[in-house]
Amino acid sequence: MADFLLAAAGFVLATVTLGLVRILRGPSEADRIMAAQLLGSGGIAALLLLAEAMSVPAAVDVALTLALLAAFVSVAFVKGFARSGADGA
Amino acid sequence: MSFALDALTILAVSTGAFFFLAGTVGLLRFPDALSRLHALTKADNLGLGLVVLGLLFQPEELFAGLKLVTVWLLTLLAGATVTQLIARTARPGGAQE
Amino acid sequence: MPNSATAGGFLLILAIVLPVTGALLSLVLGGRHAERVALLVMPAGLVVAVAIASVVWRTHTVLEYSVGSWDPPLGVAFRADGLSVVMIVTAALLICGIGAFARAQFPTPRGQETRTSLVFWTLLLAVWGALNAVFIGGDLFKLYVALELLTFAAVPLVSLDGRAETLTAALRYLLFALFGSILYLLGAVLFYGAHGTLDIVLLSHRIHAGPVAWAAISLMTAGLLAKAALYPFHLWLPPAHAGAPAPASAILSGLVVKAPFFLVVRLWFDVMPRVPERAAAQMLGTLGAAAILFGSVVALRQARLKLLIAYSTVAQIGYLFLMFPLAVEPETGHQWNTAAWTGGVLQAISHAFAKAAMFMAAGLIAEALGHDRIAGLAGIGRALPITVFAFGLGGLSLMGLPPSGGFVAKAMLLTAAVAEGQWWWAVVVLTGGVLAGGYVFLVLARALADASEPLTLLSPISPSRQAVVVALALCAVLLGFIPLRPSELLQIGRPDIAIGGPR
Amino acid sequence: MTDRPLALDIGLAFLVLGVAVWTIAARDTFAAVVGFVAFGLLLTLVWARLAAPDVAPTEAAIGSGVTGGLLLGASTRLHGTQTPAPGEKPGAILRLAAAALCTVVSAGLAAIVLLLPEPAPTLAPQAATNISATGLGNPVTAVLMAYRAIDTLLETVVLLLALVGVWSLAPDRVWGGFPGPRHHADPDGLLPFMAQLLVPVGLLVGIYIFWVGSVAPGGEFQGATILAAMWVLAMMAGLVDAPAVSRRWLRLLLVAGPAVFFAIGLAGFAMAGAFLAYPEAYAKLLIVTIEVPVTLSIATMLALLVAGPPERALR
Amino acid sequence: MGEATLYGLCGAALVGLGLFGLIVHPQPLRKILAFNLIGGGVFLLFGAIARRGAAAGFGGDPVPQALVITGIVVAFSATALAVALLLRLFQETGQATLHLDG
Repeated sequence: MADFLLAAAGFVLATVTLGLVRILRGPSEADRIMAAQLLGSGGIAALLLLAEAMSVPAAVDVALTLALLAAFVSVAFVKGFARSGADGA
Repeated sequence: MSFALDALTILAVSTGAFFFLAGTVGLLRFPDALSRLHALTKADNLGLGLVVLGLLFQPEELFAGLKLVTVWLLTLLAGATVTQLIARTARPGGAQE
Repeated sequence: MPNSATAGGFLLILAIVLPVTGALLSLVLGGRHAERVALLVMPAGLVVAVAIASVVWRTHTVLEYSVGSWDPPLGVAFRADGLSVVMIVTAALLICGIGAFARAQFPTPRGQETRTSLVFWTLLLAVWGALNAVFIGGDLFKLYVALELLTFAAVPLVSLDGRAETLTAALRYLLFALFGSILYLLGAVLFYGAHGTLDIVLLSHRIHAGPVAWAAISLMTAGLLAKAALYPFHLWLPPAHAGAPAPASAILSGLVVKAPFFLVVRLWFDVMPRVPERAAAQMLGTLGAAAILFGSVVALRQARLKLLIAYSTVAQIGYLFLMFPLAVEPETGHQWNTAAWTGGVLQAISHAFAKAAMFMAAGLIAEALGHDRIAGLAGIGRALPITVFAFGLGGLSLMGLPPSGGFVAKAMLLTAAVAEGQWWWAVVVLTGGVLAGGYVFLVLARALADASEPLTLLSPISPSRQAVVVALALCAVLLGFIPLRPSELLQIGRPDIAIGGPR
Repeated sequence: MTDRPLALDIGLAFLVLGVAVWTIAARDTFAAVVGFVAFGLLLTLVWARLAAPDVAPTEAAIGSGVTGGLLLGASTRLHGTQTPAPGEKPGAILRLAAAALCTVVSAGLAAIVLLLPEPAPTLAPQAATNISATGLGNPVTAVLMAYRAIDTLLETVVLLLALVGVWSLAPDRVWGGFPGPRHHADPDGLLPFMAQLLVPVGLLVGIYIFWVGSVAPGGEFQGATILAAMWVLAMMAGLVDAPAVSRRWLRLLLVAGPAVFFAIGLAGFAMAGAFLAYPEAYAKLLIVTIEVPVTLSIATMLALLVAGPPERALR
Repeated sequence: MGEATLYGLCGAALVGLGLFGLIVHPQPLRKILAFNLIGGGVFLLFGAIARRGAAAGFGGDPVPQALVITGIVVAFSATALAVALLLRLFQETGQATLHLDG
């Protein structure tokens, strides 16, 4: 079971990192933040799988932290973005 | 019993992983920002949700299971709101100009 | 642990706790109280510094204290040897002097808190606590935290006036300092990986020459050199030190740059005393020599007084690093010459007093004239004779003329150079002295010239502030009366492999 | 504990490096910052793989989360200034020289990693044998709060000084005023709605992570960061305004942590014969007594560091 | 080669990468980013060293792990101060460059 979970973690991680190509390509800032967000939820999924596979229950707490902070970062992005638009006016 | 649970876990986690794959492909292949956003939301919500579901089939304490669900709900809430906000800024005539 | 160690340990803790809690209190009380707290802490801190010195001097041993009774390697130890004691007392005296000088510059109008005075008084105390933490730290990671404490206390002092130039200077300073600390941390990490401890004494027993030790010490040294602004890492220093308000410049140039130098000394003489280091010592000396020549020549070409003094700091830092090749015995590579050791440390403290006095004198001159262009100094010698006198006294130390601490320091470096047959360092010392004479004379000649039209001062300069400046300059002069031989106090805590002991 | 790294580890290491290259090489600063956020996220996973469950949430919360949010904000504010002037751009020779130097540094460090002694020196046994004297169950917390408590104490002061430094950048006319711009609640109510849901949950999680730190991974820094992030989130959603920096309660809150830490440390002289020593019977109680105000102070410092210097005057 | 060594090598590479960015990027914000990458590399090296020191039932040496936590917090305060300085400079001059003559 542990092997399967590890493999699944690796698969999810590899997939969402592919999405990072979107960061490279853009074209808009929103695309970049979307890719980062996908990486965020993929990372959380991978972490949960790792926690179970490695029997480190504390990793679930890490995932909790990550989920909260991911929300924070995204909001910071959106607010900052809106403001930079307002400043330019 | 444990075999059946393991099978359920494998099924759910695999499906979740597939949704992540689908989301990524969508993010890379879809032509415009809004449809990409759509793909992303699917992957986010369903992919992580299925992974959490799969893990719930493994023997967990009640509290640990609660934490798993909380992680999912948090991501769901944050994801949904942020997607909305992004959708608004990504729209032509949004804050982008 | 014997009882005396506990009493002495209490003093060591107090040397950090007193200024840091003072800074916290200043921040909470705010307003007029920030200054009052600082003025209360200063004499108390001076007493603590002197008490530590007297304990070390009386017992003739290193004062050592394990925090929380956890001995290294698990815990963190504080240690005060002769070198620490000298630096602690110097810092205490200078902080008190600078504080007394700064009262008029950072007043707080009744009932209202001003940004500059709150920040200045809080950070003055914080700098003090950080310096003491550096001087008595016995653990490489604790020293990293202390260095960062020092950086964050020092950087805002640069941009206190909020002008664009000083903001740029502060940002540059911060980036250099961060670069320096991360390299330092990297070296410490490697030491831990190889030897499983960060404690300086334990490390010195376990260390042996090898790639890990060399990599670690090179990284740490490079990082510290960036923080100490040794040539070619000097780029950030002149705008930062010249742009800060005068009392802040005095702190930065007099004390703050000495902390990374102090740590380089700790690394090479305390962590690695058993490892031959000849090539490295020559390298540090060469950079020092380059700094002396480069800094002095550029100082000569400055049009503004504060920039001239700042470039002179670049040069004077160079002298500090001459102590490395001279303190290392060239034949075996790991014994050392106590005359050079004393000379180097004496250079650090006499420069601290002299440079603080000169920056504050320059501050008074700029306040009186409204500018600090050297070309426009004519007549100031007549208007502010005491200030210009103090500037000249400080200059003596930079040039290395008697009577001054700078003279004794440079004389001992010369003695060591000649005794060891490394005459080229002697040439550098002498050339640097002549160049320093050049730029000090340049300023004094202008200042003492008669003004073509009667000079009107923008604001009257209070005699008490001038008195503080003279007092600090006199400290530098008084250091010139200590006997011209290796200091016994500075030998406390040195390994007994030293040669050329008190003659 | 396997002897060979799993494919997962190798893949993860390459991902970390790839994202790092991207962060350096991206032409657009904003894209580089997004890369950095991804970098922090991947590092979090690495920490989990390195059996450092206390470091992982710290990296997630501070290294990636709050730092990422701060840099994202800065890069959007600096939008348009991020193309270097022609004279500023380093020439090809400098770039080559830099690349050569950095390759040497990396290669040297890599060689040292391979040369590290076997068996590795460690303080784990010592940390384990002494942990009973601290009453704690988590060795990392024992290091932070007992063996090397002086580091933690000074570190809270470092944070505080950084905050004083940030505040010192305020223009004189707004001194004592409010940090950052005033965010108004979104008319569509989307962000405030989310914040109203997220913040209470986040506060609970923060307190939980802090509380669990004495027995299991977690602790005051991780908990404090979550609390701080929730506070900033509430500020950004317009639910609350940032406090004016001249407020006495705010100043008290900021120094409460280090002050209690110092006070109990000094009391150690009387109670246990040394600074920051705890009598064994009360060790855990005293450590928790320190941790609670320290967590609150750190949360306040972090939130205000993100909020920036005062920008609006007190009326 | 265990995972500790693998991630140690990864940390070594990160330090070089960050150093490169610090040298070649003229924009302060990019320098700050590069500084954080170096920091990440150094911490990772320390983490690898901690992992190697696994003993006494702990998955890693707790001392370096605790020091990494301290280091991350210090690096954040440095970043916050640098960003605040940079933004203030931008506000004052409309530019974000380290050149004095701007």
